Amino acid sequence: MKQFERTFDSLLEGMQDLSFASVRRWKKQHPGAKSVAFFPVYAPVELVHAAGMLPVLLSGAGDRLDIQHADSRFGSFICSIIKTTMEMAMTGHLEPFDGLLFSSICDSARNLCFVIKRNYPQMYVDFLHLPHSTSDSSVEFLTEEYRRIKVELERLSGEPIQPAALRHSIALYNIQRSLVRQLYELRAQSPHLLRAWESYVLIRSGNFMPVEEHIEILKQALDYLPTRPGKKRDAIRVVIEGAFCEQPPLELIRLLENAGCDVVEDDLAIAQRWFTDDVPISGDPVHALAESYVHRSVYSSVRHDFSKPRWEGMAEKVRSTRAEAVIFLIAKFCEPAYFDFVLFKKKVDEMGLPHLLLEFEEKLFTFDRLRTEVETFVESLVFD
Amino acid sequence: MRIAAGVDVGSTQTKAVLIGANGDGVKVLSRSLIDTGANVRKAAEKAFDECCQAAGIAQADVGFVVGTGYGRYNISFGHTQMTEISCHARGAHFLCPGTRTVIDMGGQDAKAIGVGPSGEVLDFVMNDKCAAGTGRFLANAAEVMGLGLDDIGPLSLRATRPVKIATVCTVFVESDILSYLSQGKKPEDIMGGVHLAIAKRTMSLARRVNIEPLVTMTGGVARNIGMVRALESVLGQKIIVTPDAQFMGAVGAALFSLEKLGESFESSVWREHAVSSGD
Amino acid sequence: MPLVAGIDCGSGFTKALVAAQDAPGSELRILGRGRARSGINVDQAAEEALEQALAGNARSDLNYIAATGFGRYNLNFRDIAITEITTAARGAFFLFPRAGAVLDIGSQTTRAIAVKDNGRVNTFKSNDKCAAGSGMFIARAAKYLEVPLEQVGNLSLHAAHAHPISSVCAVLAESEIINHVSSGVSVEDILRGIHDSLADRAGALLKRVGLKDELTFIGGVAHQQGMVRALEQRLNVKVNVAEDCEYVCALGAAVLGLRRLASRN
Amino acid sequence: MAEKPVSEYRGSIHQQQKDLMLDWYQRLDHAAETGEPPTVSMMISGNCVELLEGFGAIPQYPEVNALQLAIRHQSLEPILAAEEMGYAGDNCAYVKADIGCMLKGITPTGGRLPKPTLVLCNFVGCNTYVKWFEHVAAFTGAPLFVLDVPFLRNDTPSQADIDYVVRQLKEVVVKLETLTGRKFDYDRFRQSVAYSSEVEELWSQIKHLAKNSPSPFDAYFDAITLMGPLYVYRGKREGVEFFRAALNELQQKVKTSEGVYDQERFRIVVEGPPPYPYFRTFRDMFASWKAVAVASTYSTVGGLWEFGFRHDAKNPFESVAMHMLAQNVTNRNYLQRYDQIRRYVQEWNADGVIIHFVKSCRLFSAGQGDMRDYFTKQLGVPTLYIESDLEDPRYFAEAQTKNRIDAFFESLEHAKRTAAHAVSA
Repeated sequence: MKQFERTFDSLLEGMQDLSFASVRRWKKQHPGAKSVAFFPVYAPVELVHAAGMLPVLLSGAGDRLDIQHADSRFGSFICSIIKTTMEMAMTGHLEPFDGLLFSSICDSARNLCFVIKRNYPQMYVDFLHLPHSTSDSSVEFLTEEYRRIKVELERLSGEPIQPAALRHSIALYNIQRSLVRQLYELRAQSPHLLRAWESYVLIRSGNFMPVEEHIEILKQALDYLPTRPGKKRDAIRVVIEGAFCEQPPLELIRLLENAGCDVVEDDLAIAQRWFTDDVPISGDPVHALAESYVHRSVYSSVRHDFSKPRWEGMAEKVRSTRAEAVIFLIAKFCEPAYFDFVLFKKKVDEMGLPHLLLEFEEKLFTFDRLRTEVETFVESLVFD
Repeated sequence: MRIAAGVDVGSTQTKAVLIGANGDGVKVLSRSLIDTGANVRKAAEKAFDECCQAAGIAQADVGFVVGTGYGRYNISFGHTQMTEISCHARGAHFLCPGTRTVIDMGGQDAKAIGVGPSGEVLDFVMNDKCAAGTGRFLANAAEVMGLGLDDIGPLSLRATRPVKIATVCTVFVESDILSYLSQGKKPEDIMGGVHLAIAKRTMSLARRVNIEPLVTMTGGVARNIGMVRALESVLGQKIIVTPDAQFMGAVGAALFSLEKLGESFESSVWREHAVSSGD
Repeated sequence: MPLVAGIDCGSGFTKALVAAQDAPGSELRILGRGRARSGINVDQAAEEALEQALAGNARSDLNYIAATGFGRYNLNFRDIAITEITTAARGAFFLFPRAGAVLDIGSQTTRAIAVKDNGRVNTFKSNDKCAAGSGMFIARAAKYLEVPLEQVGNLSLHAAHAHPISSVCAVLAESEIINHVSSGVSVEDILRGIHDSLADRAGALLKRVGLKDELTFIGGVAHQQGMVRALEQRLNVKVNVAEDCEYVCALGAAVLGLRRLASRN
Repeated sequence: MAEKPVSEYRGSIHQQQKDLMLDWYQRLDHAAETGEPPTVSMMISGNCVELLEGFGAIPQYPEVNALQLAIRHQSLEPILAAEEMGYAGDNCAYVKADIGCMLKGITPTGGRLPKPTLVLCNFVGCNTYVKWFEHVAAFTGAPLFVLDVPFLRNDTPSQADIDYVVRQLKEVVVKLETLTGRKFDYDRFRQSVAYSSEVEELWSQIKHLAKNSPSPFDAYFDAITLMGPLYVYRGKREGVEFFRAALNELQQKVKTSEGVYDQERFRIVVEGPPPYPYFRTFRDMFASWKAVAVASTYSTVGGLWEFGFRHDAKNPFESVAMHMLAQNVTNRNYLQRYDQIRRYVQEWNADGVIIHFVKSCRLFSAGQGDMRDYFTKQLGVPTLYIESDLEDPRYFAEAQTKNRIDAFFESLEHAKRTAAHAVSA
């Protein structure tokens, strides 16, 4: 099992590969098969999988792509992931994908959907309206919306999606998500066995590989990690909140840990653990997916359930992981996260929890400013 | 001979140009360049005065003066005003015949201008709310490095492994630079990185206009060879820079003055255009 | 008698402060201060500054060296590295224990720090992108307005009516200043406008971390009376400025160094 | 550059509009004191004001408060107040101004604003609204109902979309019955829908008058002034009367060919909200070129009627749903907006397009560079792109903005002259 250590590096490599070699490889292995990419945050990957296509969750371009065209289409005050995704499109990086789906997370992402639609007519580009309310009519509507997408996907793949196939896909993703949940429990229990950046790499790698492969990797990880050498350290248990869409540089997550934080919970690559429980396999699978989204999703700044305030979800996270502080990690220009920060901050203040707000962009090369702020935060908690 | 003047009151420097027209064409008679400083009105007068002296021409003999640049409304002796966008296009068209795109990097604006066959502005884009890519951006970077504005360009050309600059926010680039210095990075690599970052950012915006050859660079930053090379590498084509790059706005203004003097579309200026845009 | 040094490795200058504690629990006594240009070699600059700060005491008598500031990790002979935010709070608290907040306007960044009653950092906030304004900004404005930096503070005191700078981006604000100049606004009024707008921006940061009736103002800009008065008037608080305000972080480092030393023995 | 002409509407309807809006604010003030009539906070975009009539309730529009504040140069104080409590520089300044006012008890008119009986988030397209109204509810303690309007993914809404919205509208009715203790008056609702269709017909005719040259009014700056009654009084007799008067007055101007300026030099289409903190300054920049807006997308935020849609008293709920889903600019997809502007340029015979990017509103602004690309490169329509904000005065750079606008019209002018020259030669 020792060789598992090397897995992190290979996964990291795949994660940072903008040529999407893994996708190209998969398509070579499955002649004629297609691949559909999703813009963050959540995506009904089961529908794509059931259609015999490879779903891929995009996460921007990190620090590996310079913006040389996208500024001409998107102006100031627009977040980085919008521009890097546009840049990827304008520089042919999205070529391996036959379809691209967006959902109702924010206004910028939605407009990007239609801008890409105009510029790349050969590609199947669609917009998925995920309800902002949780009434029964929302479930009914989303079921219909999924049926609409299903028809489009069937047109793309040329094959009808059989209910049995969809149930099979749901079952697979149920397994994947439960393994990811176990991984998070392990980390919250013994952060010294699994560093935050490692768990991040482990789950985010699921974004671009077949779910079957990802399940194997997660199983190996869960077998190996408990046996992994490592000693508990004196660190502050923190929850990371706000990085659900644009992803922070890995270096920033490492920086948090080196500065003396144990990240015991986070909302990084949140789609990999979107549901709080398994999606039912009985009954109409499309309805099951819709019903699960409306009633059994994790709380998120881009999903609204006004019967369960999101800040209560955060409070619950803090309690269940016995966290000592919350670090708000918010992408520059991310309006949903910044709006939520106000009400979340109100909550952490009520709870008497120390918190720190850090602004990031997926592309950062120097970290002195951020390091100083994180270290100060830690010092303010450890020095008497 | 008809004599006309153009005065370009920029945010950092004020430029004046005299041109004369007679039967056999139009030529630049003299130029002057001074720091704008805190008194814009005076700067304009001084530049104009120096320019006339250089040409040995009495101010009274100058038929018409067009003012341009941010301080254009402070030119007490100016007869009318034009924006520097129109003037740069006209000037570049005149001095660099065949110009189809002008990239102007000035003190507080960076612009790309699409130029038509008769020197008219077809389309233009200027730096948005973010001041990246302006001359001041470079000046600030140079200052943080403790370097002179004239040194950074040549220095940046010596970069072997240019550093990566993520943000083009002037303020944050300054702390980036400090970080790199404390990491012991070489000044030329830091400056190389800064120039490249600005070039990419500027072109990314400039692509809003059709960038067609010939591309002429104007404005104070055109003197910065490092910036010119960086832009060429990002753009993938040659950029023309004349010794008069900085005076382009003033030259254009002077040409408009000449037009106002009746040297209109039928004038030698326009005949010359016809010839130059023919080849 | 334990001897401790706090060394603030700033981007421009390295400042050292040596202090002693005569008896356990007693007030710490400052023995000397020293500064040197930081340059490339932090250790060298630190040694130089330390030499002055030792004020005759033997280098070998130093029991503990706490490094702070931008280059803290480049100081190889440190016992501990602490951020300039933590040490600013401690130093300010040592000098003005009643001030609940610290404002630090350096050349690059502006920072507001809320201090707990024992000198610990409660919360802090730095100016962010697109909303910058710091010493460097004033320096550039002064240069453009052809005013020596040391006169800026006084000139702005003699403004007839301040001419506000509205833009939050430092560079666009510079353009605004230029446009004010083009429209003939007096240098005094512009400088006062700059101080007022910086004060407002600092005020916004301070209110976010929590501002009461007294604050301690540190950093290079603290030398400018115009800025101090702008803060007092617009935030309507008591503003403390230490006469040697550039040593506050070094002092804070010494204070914390002494604590670590005590906890070690 | 020509001398500066008068840059304001000359006529009587602007005063009538002021009176109507003042009357509305007075009724809100009365509601604040007596609790009567019930009030509902809604967003302007795709508002369902007709539904409120069924309860004799009146609307509150946070945006109207915010923009009134900005026009009166009072928006910065509440914005700063909101930022002090944690709102970011990058959050929509409408929201910050509104929340800031709530905290500081500021209102645009000085009168009081009632705690809304219901905060009805008729979210159409603008994701920020979901947050905004959630915050309003959180800070006022007023009950919140989020009316989830599916974004228009294709050119027309599906039956599922319409059914979904109708179902929710009926849920709102039930909710309001319990909150107000009043029975929903279906006939009054239907009557209101009928008034709306009349108003919409009149408003549409007004919009089409701008096809005349000279245009009798500025379809951006003047249209904005006429929008108030459109949102507050659309479903009422007063609304019908006001817009009939407006149409008559403007038709008279057309008869006597009285334009906005003594001589109309340029016809433009404007995309994006205006910089309210510098509304007059901004208008003057166009006035100095005698450039008149013949159409604008912003004036279709509340509803898009010049292309034929009307509310329908025969199917009141369905037509209200249709209006929310497909007949306002914010819930229509981005490419439909391109096409809307294209039609304006061609059918209203414009010389160019002005795109005003506002920092606060990503719904409007994200991707406007691509929009510009479509017009300049695909259609060859001269297009100017400028940036500031609709509420936050800190993002308006006067000299830069004027410089860009002057340069744009200089180039249009030059193009006209070159063309003229080409003909004469």
